[in-house]
Parts: sequence; structure tokens; C-alpha cells
Amino acid sequence: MATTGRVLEAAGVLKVFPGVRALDHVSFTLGRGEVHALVGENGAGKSTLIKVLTGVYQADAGQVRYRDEVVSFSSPLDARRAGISTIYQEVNLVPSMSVARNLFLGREPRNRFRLIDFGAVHERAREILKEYGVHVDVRRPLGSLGMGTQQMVALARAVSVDAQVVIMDEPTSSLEPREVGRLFEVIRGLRDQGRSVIYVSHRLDELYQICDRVTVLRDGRLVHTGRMAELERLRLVSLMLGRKLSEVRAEGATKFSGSHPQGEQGGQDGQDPPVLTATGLTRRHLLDDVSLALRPGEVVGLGGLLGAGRSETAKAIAGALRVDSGEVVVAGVPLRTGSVSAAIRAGISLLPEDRKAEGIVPTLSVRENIALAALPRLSRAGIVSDRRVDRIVETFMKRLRIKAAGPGQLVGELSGGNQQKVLLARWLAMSPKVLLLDEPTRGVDVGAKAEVQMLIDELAVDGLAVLLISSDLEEIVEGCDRVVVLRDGAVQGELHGTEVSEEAIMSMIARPVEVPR
Amino acid sequence: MKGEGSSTKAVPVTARPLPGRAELLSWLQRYGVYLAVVVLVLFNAAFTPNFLAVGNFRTQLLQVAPVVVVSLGMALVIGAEGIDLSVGSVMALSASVIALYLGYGAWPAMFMAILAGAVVGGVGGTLVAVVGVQPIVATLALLVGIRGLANVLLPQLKEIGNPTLTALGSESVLGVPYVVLVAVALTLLVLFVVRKSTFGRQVVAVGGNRVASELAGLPVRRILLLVYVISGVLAAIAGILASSRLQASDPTSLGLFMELSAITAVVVGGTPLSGGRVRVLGTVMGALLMQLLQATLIKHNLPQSWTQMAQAVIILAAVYAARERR
Amino acid sequence: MTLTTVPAETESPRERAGRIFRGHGALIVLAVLALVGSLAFDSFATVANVGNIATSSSFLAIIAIGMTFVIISGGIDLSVGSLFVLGGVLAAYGSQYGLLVALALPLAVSGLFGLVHGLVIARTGMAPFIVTLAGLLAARGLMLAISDEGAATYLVEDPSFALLGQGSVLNVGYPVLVTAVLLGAGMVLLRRTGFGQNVYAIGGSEDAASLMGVPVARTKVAVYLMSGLLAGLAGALNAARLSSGVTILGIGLELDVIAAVVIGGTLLTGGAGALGGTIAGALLLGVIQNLINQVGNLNASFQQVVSGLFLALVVIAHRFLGGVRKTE
Amino acid sequence: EETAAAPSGSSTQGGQVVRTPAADAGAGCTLDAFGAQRFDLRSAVVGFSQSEKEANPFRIAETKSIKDEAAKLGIANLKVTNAQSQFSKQISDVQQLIAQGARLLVIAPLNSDGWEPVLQQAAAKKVPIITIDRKINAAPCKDYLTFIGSDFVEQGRRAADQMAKALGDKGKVAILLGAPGNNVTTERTSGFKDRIKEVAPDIEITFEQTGEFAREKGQQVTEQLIQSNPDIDGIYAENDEMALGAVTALKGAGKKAGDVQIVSIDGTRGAVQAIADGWLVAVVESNPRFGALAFETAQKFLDGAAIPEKVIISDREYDKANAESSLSEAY
Ligand SMILES: Nc1ncnc2c1ncn2[C@@H]1O[C@H](COP(=O)(O)OP(=O)(O)OP(=O)(O)O)[C@@H](O)[C@H]1O
Ligand SMILES: Nc1ncnc2c1ncn2[C@@H]1O[C@H](COP(=O)(O)OP(=O)(O)OP(=O)(O)O)[C@@H](O)[C@H]1O
Ligand SMILES: [Mg+2]
Ligand SMILES: [Mg+2]
Repeated sequence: MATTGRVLEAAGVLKVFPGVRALDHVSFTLGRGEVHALVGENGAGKSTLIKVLTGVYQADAGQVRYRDEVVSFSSPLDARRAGISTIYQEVNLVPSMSVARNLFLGREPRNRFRLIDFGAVHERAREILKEYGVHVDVRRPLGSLGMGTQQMVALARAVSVDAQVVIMDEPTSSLEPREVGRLFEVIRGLRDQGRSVIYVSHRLDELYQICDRVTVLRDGRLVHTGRMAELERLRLVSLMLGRKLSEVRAEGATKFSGSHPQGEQGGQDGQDPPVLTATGLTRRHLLDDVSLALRPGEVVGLGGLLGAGRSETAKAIAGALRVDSGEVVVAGVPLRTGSVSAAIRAGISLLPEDRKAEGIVPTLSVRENIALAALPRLSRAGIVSDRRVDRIVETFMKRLRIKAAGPGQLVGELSGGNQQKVLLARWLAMSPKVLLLDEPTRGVDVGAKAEVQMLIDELAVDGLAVLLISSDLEEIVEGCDRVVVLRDGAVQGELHGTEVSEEAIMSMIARPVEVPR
Repeated sequence: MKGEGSSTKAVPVTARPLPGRAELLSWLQRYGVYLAVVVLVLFNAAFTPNFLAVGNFRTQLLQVAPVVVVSLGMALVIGAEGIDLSVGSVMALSASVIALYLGYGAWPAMFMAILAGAVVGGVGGTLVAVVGVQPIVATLALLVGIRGLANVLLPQLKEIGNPTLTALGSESVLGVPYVVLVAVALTLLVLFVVRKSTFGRQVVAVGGNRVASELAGLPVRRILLLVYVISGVLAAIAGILASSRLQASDPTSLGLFMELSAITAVVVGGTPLSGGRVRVLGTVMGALLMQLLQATLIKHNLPQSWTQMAQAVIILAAVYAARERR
Repeated sequence: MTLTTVPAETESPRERAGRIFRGHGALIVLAVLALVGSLAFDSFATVANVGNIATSSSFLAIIAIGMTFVIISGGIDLSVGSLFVLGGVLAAYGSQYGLLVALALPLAVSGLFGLVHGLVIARTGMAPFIVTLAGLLAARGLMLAISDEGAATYLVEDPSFALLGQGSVLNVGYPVLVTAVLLGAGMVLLRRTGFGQNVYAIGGSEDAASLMGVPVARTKVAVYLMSGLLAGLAGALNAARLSSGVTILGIGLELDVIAAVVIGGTLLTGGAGALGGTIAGALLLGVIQNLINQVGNLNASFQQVVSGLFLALVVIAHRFLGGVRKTE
Repeated sequence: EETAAAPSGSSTQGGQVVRTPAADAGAGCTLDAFGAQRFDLRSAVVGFSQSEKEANPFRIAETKSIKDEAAKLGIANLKVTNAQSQFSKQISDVQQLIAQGARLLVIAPLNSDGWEPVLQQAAAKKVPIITIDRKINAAPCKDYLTFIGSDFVEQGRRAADQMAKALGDKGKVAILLGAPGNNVTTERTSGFKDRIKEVAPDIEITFEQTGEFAREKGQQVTEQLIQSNPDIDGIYAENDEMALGAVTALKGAGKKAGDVQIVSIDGTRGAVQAIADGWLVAVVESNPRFGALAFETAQKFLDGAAIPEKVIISDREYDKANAESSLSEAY
């Protein structure tokens, strides 16, 4: 039966975690056929609100209304049955199961004996994924795909159940412009069918492209809600950060100076030798003769589509991925490939892409997580010096504005972005020679993003060599002196200083990919 | 534009006191075992004749000592997201080895026994850390094989005539039996390792997230290997203690089902089987709890059937109190 | 059809070998051993001997079927040994009231145990290992309690029930047939139904599964219930075979069952595994024993060493020929 | 007639001696009554199924005497299996022996009940079964040939007599039970308790806990016992290992030899030595050397003589008087 314009509502929702008010009487309204942006700093409460709306958490106070009826979903299953389909922040699919089975889990096509028809499962999975431009073998375990690809699968899954409301918690955090474009088509399609979308992202320009209305949270409180178009960019930022417009205006969009001592010459030959050179890195199906060099004080970007092998390149250099052939030389010394500890000893630090699986140790505190890699140098005779650990932890928690109840809080309880900051802190604490950053600002809010970008600059100025992988082209363009573009695991080309521009990169990578296999 | 006003100053994360109930629960989660032990002692003080006698406490400590020593190693293994089913058989092996080398004197014999434990632990650790076999199966194979080996080396129980070992098992300083002293010393050692040493931190890190630890440059394999070696050594020491108490090497029945007792002690003590955390004192308390329970049921001359059902209930209750919430 | 199928062209020989071995590893080893056995000993490949192996393995196999579901779901069930002996005693006791009671009683009780395990694990999030360890103690305690501390052995009164364990068609014992039927049903359930998918899913990643709308709690309860029922059933059938409720059975049986499941290629970490392998694993254990006996006059302690070595070798082979580790 | 048929038992050192068969020994079982064919032991396949690992004095001596005797008689084809205390394994072990063509089976059963599958197969092939040291609950001369062994109830009763004597017919006694569910435990317990009631009603059994036939458990239980029941006068241990464990516990508690009267069953060398040292008052023997008697019985049977349905051996008894002298005969 026809109802008012409101589909999903939260009224005065309170959610308290030990030590934190994640949601402090937040009210939120989602109208029919609207795309609603939910924004806020890391730890503002966005994911928590979503989890309350979809029955993952139960609100401590306040109520949730769906189609004008008070509901309290006991589980995500309830919510999905009622027509709310959700992509949660961290890709939440089963890594050990095949892509196809993930796509259809819970609603597999049956044959006439009511048994699962895997022929159909694989068939339809292939079709659906083709629409999203993902050409993987659908029988492959999902875990073997990159974050980006996994995110596309999660998206496909969430949208292919026809739901009244689709909730997307940072769906684009590791997507390429090409995939983002596809995502937007999908979202518009939904809107035209009168479905509603909640869209969480830290990429502001995306919000302006696709969202009708916006709700801003800060420290678990509602600070603004209104039409997207009416909220000018800088005010949005100031609302999120809770800083005066003037301050924010003074700072500008990204924090990159855009040029570094080395960068000036755009990495031309004839100045001091590279601190790191990788030559002919090759690994079946993943990398094909990838070579690149990093000079001190230089920020080099890696461009490429999903599955281009950027993460693989970074991992190969850091010894986290065995290579069939190829060598890595650091400061003139050849490195034993395939050994992380060797790489770390040589001064290479890798910030991995998959925060959840490869980054945090959820059972340990923020403190322990930051100190983890640096432990040996923070201890004497095998005994940890708590004093030194505390000093480091304090420094970086301040510097990166990590929001936690305290150094003792379990890192698993932090918000996505804050977890990312903890990992950054872990690697910066190593004071490395070469820093490989795979999506360093993934899921990091504007404020902190700026911090991180400024940090990258500083580090470069201090003579560090940085390899930057980012699905945020703007970041690459503004931040890098040089961009190496990969495709299907091979170097496609390289752009120097002034040539580096979004258009240039796009045109180099976005040539139609011939469907693999 | 409501909310504007509040948007001027950033609000810090407010650490609010938890509601009383939650507080109580989290307190229980940490100290449930200690509480249970106290309760059990009080119960016995009231209903068990001469329970409060010094001799009785000595008896309980003497009997629990070997279990504690084994459990310490088990706690480390479990903290590293592993499990070691071989401990009971290692105790038996250590007993046989003692008997074999007693000819060379007590100390060489004990050394060889501990060495044997280290070797078995090394094999288990290699299977797990290097080969990548799942801990439960790797150590299950050892559970079966090593028990056999122990009996091959020493087919049947053999009395220990050696004065040093006899003394270790029967004498005490200032009323505290050597066996108990050894257990206490080892507990403090492990406590220190877990709380203060780099290795200790790395163990729980590996247990919490192995991939992340690898990427953070931790020598994951060496750590795992070492953990199993330690477990083997501690089991061997427990074997020595038990044998010296029994004044005999009994490879046939020494340490039967010890793996279950140890795992129970560890988990009842609040160390999650999922790894990533180690509770040393909790483990000791867990062992003590099960020992006191056993004693209570025996002293009240209850039949086996009761004993086992009661143990089931206590285990569940203790672990329930200490379980992870959320 | 395992989770790790990769497209033919991206598959290295080693990977392929690994996939095949994991899928049918236990079967291959089984075949090899059987071949060796029949060449080395003329009393191995006889109808009688094979029949014995099959029948005596079938009880382990029945329990292992349930255990496979539990382990794939990321759990473990240590109580099966106790439920096996309890089921036997109850069946023998019940047989004095006829076939129906003889079957219903053990199933009801062991089912109840399984149900409680499932509920406790699902609701409280306590570790399956510890919950079912408590189950192990409780079930054995109960068994001792109803059998006068194990002193009383009930004899199977009802001949029709005894037949269940002793009868056979064309030299194939009923227990073997029952196992075959359960295996078939189990395979369909595990591979071709939503329930089966859910089991794999919660084993692969419980959080993800629940966010994907898998009824985690219900699925868990179901697998432990199943494991309990099957252990009870195996106990009952065994009692019928022995025509008495022997009280000294099943000690340490859970470990044999787990070994069978793992040798069968199922990952204890959950999320991966198959029933075919489990059965092969169970038979494998039976064959090893049989071969050790064929060799004859081997000292009992040596026998243990050999079994230990063998178990190690098989799992190592698995690992090298393509173990999937979650951490990869 | 049946007395004549009853094996005499070779009276080698420590060897078993047959108690003149009880009246209930029955008419005896002959080849044709059993329906078996005559065959030559020496050439035939003979199977021996041991129940537990040869890792305690009793089992070691038992298996050894079977093997030795077989060797002595030139039995070329003796097949030995060991169930390692798993009853299911013993069943398949014996079934396998039958499948391997055993013509005679000597079984040391782990349990008295549950032999149906084996008995069926043996009956089908008319394979005579001699069970040693433990009965199986089935029909003699039909399901199996005969049982050779001690009378566990009787052992319990004799232990009771010794206890009564040692305590002067009054006092508090504790029992260290064997493994639960094991019918040796059951029978040694009932025999002891009944006899105590008869001869010394003033003796009170205040404590009974299982020591699982193991020394360590015996020690631990006794340690608990002497803390909670310091007034205990006697301990009846259902095997020597537990008794010796109890001794260790008493020593540990600073007790002197003789403070607590300990009676046990088995007659291992260690126990007999303990009598000599004054820690045990008496040990009722349970003789494991079945080899001679078993094969002698089998041979008699094959020669057409009638075999009684049970051959009960007369167990020795060790006490202060004979401990020293008969130490060499203990196993
Ligand atoms: N399970 C939990 N236990 C304790 N605290 C939690 C838990 N989950 C979230 N929090 C806290 O609640 C607050 C809000 O977290 P939330 O994940 O909603 O932030 P967010 O807006 O999604 O941030 P991000 O943009 O980084 O994802 C944070 O301070 C976080 O530390
Ligand atoms: N769209 C796709 N088509 C085909 N294969 C893909 C695709 N996406 C990922 N893959 C496979 O997944 C593997 C890992 O991809 P991954 O996304 O990590 O590469 P990447 O360059 O790091 O991309 P990302 O930007 O996500 O890090 C690739 O080696 C590729 O085999
Ligand atoms: Mg979030
Ligand atoms: Mg990547």
C-alpha cells in the first residue's frame, strides 16, 4: 500500500560501546527513490548507524521505522527479507568459497528436485559479473581476488537481490574510476525504479555526483541533514571536521605540494641513483616482467585497473609475494626476494591493501598493533621497553589523530578509518627507507586524508622513496612525481612530472581490456 | 541548519562508566576462575573433614603441580592459535628416558628427558610451522606414536632408586615441596615471558593474525616452532616431576588424557582457544580449580559418574563466565 | 568440486595434483595400500576379510559423517566417543521394550546432547572444543550412572534389533548398508542444498556469513544435533551387533574420528571438505590396523609407533600436494 | 572321568595348578559334541588375541607364556594380535584371525559381553575358542570350548579373609577399585564385600574410589584418602599397582609400614617384595602363565578327551610367611 515518502527512519537512536557513545540519539530519514549520503569523520558513527538499521546491532535507545512501521531486525537476514540489502564496510564475503557461490549464497537457483543447480549458478554468476566488468573465473575462491574485485562482487550480490533499500558503506574505497562509473549507473538505475540508496563515502566529489540528500555525523551526533546540492563543499568539510569554515578554506582540497626535491626534474636520468630498483618481476598469472626504480625523495604512483597487479607488484617488492623470477636491489644490495623480514631489514615497509586480513591483529590493543613491527628495535635483550613503546604510540596517535578510547582499546573495535591510521603508524614507526603504500587513504576521512598526504610529502622531502597505489586518481596526480601504469600485470607505460594528469593516466590504462580467458 | 551550533567545537570521545551489570560481567570474565576457586575452598572448609590441614593443601599442590607445568606450555601454544595433544605422551617418554639414563646419574637423566621433550616438540612444531600441517592432527600423530615409543624404550613400569630424584619427589624446603617450587618458578618464568618479552608479544600476535604478523616481518615460523618446543620441554619436566613423585617411571599410564586436563585448565583460565591472548595466572587457577573439584568429589566418596558430570558442569560454568561477549 | 577449483589453463601440474589428491587423496592412498596388501598377504583380499574391515569401519564412518559437517562448519565435536558408548548402553537397555524403543531411546538422548551442544555454542559463543568436552564428560558420566558405574551390561533382548547389527544381504552387513545410505544422503545435503552451503559459509567466515544473511545459529545447532544423532545411532547399531551394551567402548574414539575426517581432506579450520574423503579416511584407518595385524606378531607398542608415523605421513602428503591454508 | 580329563597343569616354577574342577564342571566337551574336526596343532594356524598392551607385568607374562609354550610345542603358525585396550579392535582382531584361517583361538577377552559377531563366525567354521583369564558370557562347548582362569569373585573373597585376619575382624577399610566398567573390578569388589559381611560384619567399608589399575592414580586417591579419613585401618587394592601406589602415598605422608594394612591381588614381584618389606600384609595371586594349560587343554580336546566348561586354576597366596621364599615365583 502507498505510504509517505519515508522508507527507512531512525529516531533518536543511541548506541553505546564500552567507553564510546558511537551513536548519541541520532535521527535519520531516507526517502523513497532518493540517494542519501551519510558522511562524517572516521569514527563518526556511520557504520554503526548502518548496523543498527540492519539488525547487526540493537539500539540501546530510540527506534527504527521501516515503511512507517516500527521494526527491530534481529539479524541482517531479517533486514534482507524485509527488503534492505547492505554492503558492509569491510568486504564481507566468504573468502574460501567460490565467487559464484558467494554471489548466490542463500538464494541459489534450484533444479526440479529443489537441489542447487551449480550449472545455473556459474552461468548466471558469469552473466551478472560481466555487467559489472569483472571477468574472473567464477569458480575461483573469492579470496584469491583483489580488494577491488571483491568489492565489485559484493556490490553485484547486494544489488542483484531486488531490494527496496540498498545500503553501501564505502563501496568505492578501492574502486577505479571505471568501476565507480559502473557503480553510479547501477545506483541511478535503482533510483529510477523508485528504490532508495544510503551511500557512505569519504570521496566528496562522488557524493556531489550521485547523492540527492546528505546527513552529516560527528562523534556520534547528527550535525546536519539537507539537500546535497545546497551544501557547499567547504562547509561540508567544516561540518565533518567541526572546524571553522575559514580554517578549512585556508587549507584547500588535497594536501600535496605536488612536487618534491627529486620530483622537480620529474625523475629524469642523471641525478643520484635509485634507492630501490626492481627488475623483471614475474609471477605466473599475476606479474609479467615488471621493472621500476624509486629514487630517494620521490613519490612514484602505480596506476592500473582492478587486477592490473599493482598490489602484487608492491607485495613482490616487499617479499610478501614469491616471484618466479626477477630481482630487487636496495641501496645497491640485492635483496633475497620472497622474504618479508629481509625486505624490512633492508628498510622496505609495505602498507598492505587488505586491512582486515593482512593488517590489524584484532585481539591486540591499538598500542600493541602500532608497536608490532618495531618490537625488536624497541626492546633490549629480548625484553620490551614499555617506556619506548609508549613514546612511539603516543607520538603517532597524536600525529595521525587516531580516535580511540585509549591506547589500550582493542583495535578490532576501532572504526575502519582509524584502523587504517593505526597501520600507517605501525609502518611509520619503522622509519623505513622505502615506503610502499597500497591504498593508504582507503576509507580515511578528508581530514585524516589530508594529514596522510601531508605526511607522504614530508617523508618524501626527508628523502624517503614512496610508492603510492591509490584508486583515487586525484591523489595520484597531485601526489606523484612519476606514474608507472600497469595492465594485466605488465608495465604499460610511464608518465613523468608535467605529463602526469588524470586524462593522461586514464587514456593510458582505460583502453578496453581484452577479456582474459 | 540545526546542529550548526554544536558543530563549532569538536567533541572528544567520552569514556563513560559502564552500566553496573556490564561492569560485573567483565569483572567475572576476568576473575571468574579465582572466584570459583575461593568458593570451592570455602565449601570444603565447611563440609570436608580436615580440609584446612596444611598437609591437605600440600597434597593438592603436589598433585596439581605437573598439570600446571603442562598447562603453561599449552597456554602458549593455544595463544599462538595452535593446540598440542602430544603432551601426555611426552610425559610418558620423559619417564622412560629417565629410566634409561638413570645409570649416568639423576642430572644427566633429567637432561636427556628434557632433551627428548624438546625434540618431540620440535617435530610437532616443524610439522605445524614449516610443513603447515594442522596442529591438532600433527600432535595427534605424536600422541599415538610417542606413547608407543615410550613403551618401546621401557616396556613396563620401573622403580626409581635414585636418591636425588626420590628427594625431588618427596622432600621440601620450609614445608614447600620441591615439586611445587619448580611449578611456581616455571609459572613466574612463563608469566615474565608473556608479559615482558618480545617473544611473548609476538606469540599472541601470531595467534591473533598470522598473515598480518608475517607481513609485519615477524619470524612466524621460528616463533611457532619455538612455542611447540617450549610445550614439549615443559611436558617433559612435568613427566620428571610426576615420576619423581611416583618414585617410578610408568610409560604405560603416566600422562594419559593429560592433554584434555591441560586444555581445560587453559580455557577455564580464560585463554580463548581462538588464540591471540594468553592468561598465565588464569591458567594456573584453572588447573587448581579442576584439582580442587576432583579432590572434593573423591573426599566425599562420590562415584565416578558423579565426578564426570560435575566436572562437565564446572567447566561449562567457568568458561561461560569468562566467555567473549559481543 | 572442491572450493579450490581453478580454471584449467591457470593450473600448474602441482596445483592439479594437489586438487586431485585433496579430492581423492585418501582414496588414492587406500587403493595403493589395498593393492600392496593383497599382493603381500593372500589372506587380505578375501571376501571375509574385506567384509570384516567394511563392517568394523562402518561405525566409525557413520560418526565421521556427522563430524565432517561439524568440522566444515568450523567447529569440532569431542563428545562423539561418549555418545557412542552411551547410545549402545541405552539401545541395549531399550531393547527389552522392543525394536522401536531400542532405536528411539539412544537417538533421543544423543540427539538431546547434540542439541544442547549446538544451542550453547550458538547462543553463548563458547568454544565448541570446550562445550563438547563437557559433553564428553557428562555423557560418559550418565552412561556410568545408568550402568551401575559400568558394572551392569544390558543384553540385547529383541532379536529383530540384534538383526540390525548382525544381518546382511549378499554378504554386505546392514551397518555397511546404513553407512552407504547415510553417506549418499549426507553428500546431497552437503553439496546440493542451501543448508550445505550455509555450513561451508559459516566455516569459511562466520562474520561474513551472518552479514550475508546466513542463519548461523540455526545452522550450528543443526550440525551438532546431526553429529549427536549419528554418534548415538552408531552406538545403537554397534550394540545390536555385539547384542549387548558394552560399557568400555569409545574412549578416545573422537580422536580416531577426527583423524578420519582430516585424512579425508577436510580442513579443521573449517570452510572446506568433502564426505567422500571422510569415508575413505575411515576405511584407511581400518585397513592400516588390518595390515599391521597381517604382518603379525608386531609388538603392540611398535604398532602404535607405526600408526602414528602413518598418520603423520598422510597429512604431510596432503600438505605438500596442495593443502589449502586459510592463511593464503 | 571328567576329573581325569581335567588338565593337570605342568607344575613348573610359578606355573598354574588346576583346582580340582568344581562339581558344576559338567559332563565335559568332546570333539564331536563340539562338532569340530581333529587337526594337528603344530601345522595349524593358531590365533592368540591379547586384550591390553604388554605393558604391565600380568600381560607381559601372559603373552610370553603363550608364545614360549607354542614354541616349545613346535606350533609353527601362531598369530598374535593386541587390542590395545580397545574392545572394538579386539573384535575385529579376532575376526581377522578367523579370516586368516585360524583353527584354534586363544583369547584374553577385554570384556565378558559383546562377543556375538566373533562367536557367530567361529561357530560357522567350528573353530574352538579357549578364553583365558576372563570368561565370556556365552554357552560353553557351543559358542566356545572352555574358560581357563582364576575365579575373580573368589580372589575378592580370599582378599577379604586376609583383610579380616589382618584387622582382627574390625575397623575401617577403603577400596581402591579397578577401572570402571571392567568386570574384573566388579567381581573382585562383590567378592570382597560379600565375604566381609559374612566373616567380619564389624569391618566398615567407608571409602571406595577408582584407581584405574594404575599406580599413579592409586597414589593420588590414597593421598586424598588419608587426608580426609585419617582413621582408615585397611586398604584393599584390586591390583598390585594401585597397592604400591598407596604405599608411596603412605610413605609420603610419613606413615610407617604396618600403620595401614594393605591387601591386594595379582602377585607381581614388586608386591611380593613389598610384603617382605612389611608394607603389604597379603597378596592373592592371579596367575598369568596360561600357555602350558591352554595348549595342554587344546591338545587333550583334539585327542578326543572331554573338557570341562571351565578350568579354574588354584591361585597362590603370598603373605609374611612365604613372601621371601616364593619371591622368585612371582612374575
Ligand atoms: N564493536 C565495537 N566495540 C567498541 N567500539 C566500537 C565498536 N564498533 C565501533 N566502535 C566505536 O564506535 C565509533 C563509531 O564507529 P564507526 O565504525 O561507526 O565509525 P565510521 O563512521 O564508520 O568510521 P569510518 O569512516 O572510519 O568507517 C568509533 O569510535 C568506534 O571506535
Ligand atoms: N576485473 C578483473 N578481471 C580479471 N581478473 C581480475 C579482475 N580483478 C582482479 N582480478 C584478479 O585478482 C588478482 C588481484 O587483483 P587486484 O585487484 O589485487 O590487483 P590490483 O592491481 O592490486 O587491483 P587493486 O586496485 O584492487 O589493488 C589479479 O591478479 C587478477 O588475477
Ligand atoms: Mg565505517
Ligand atoms: Mg590491490
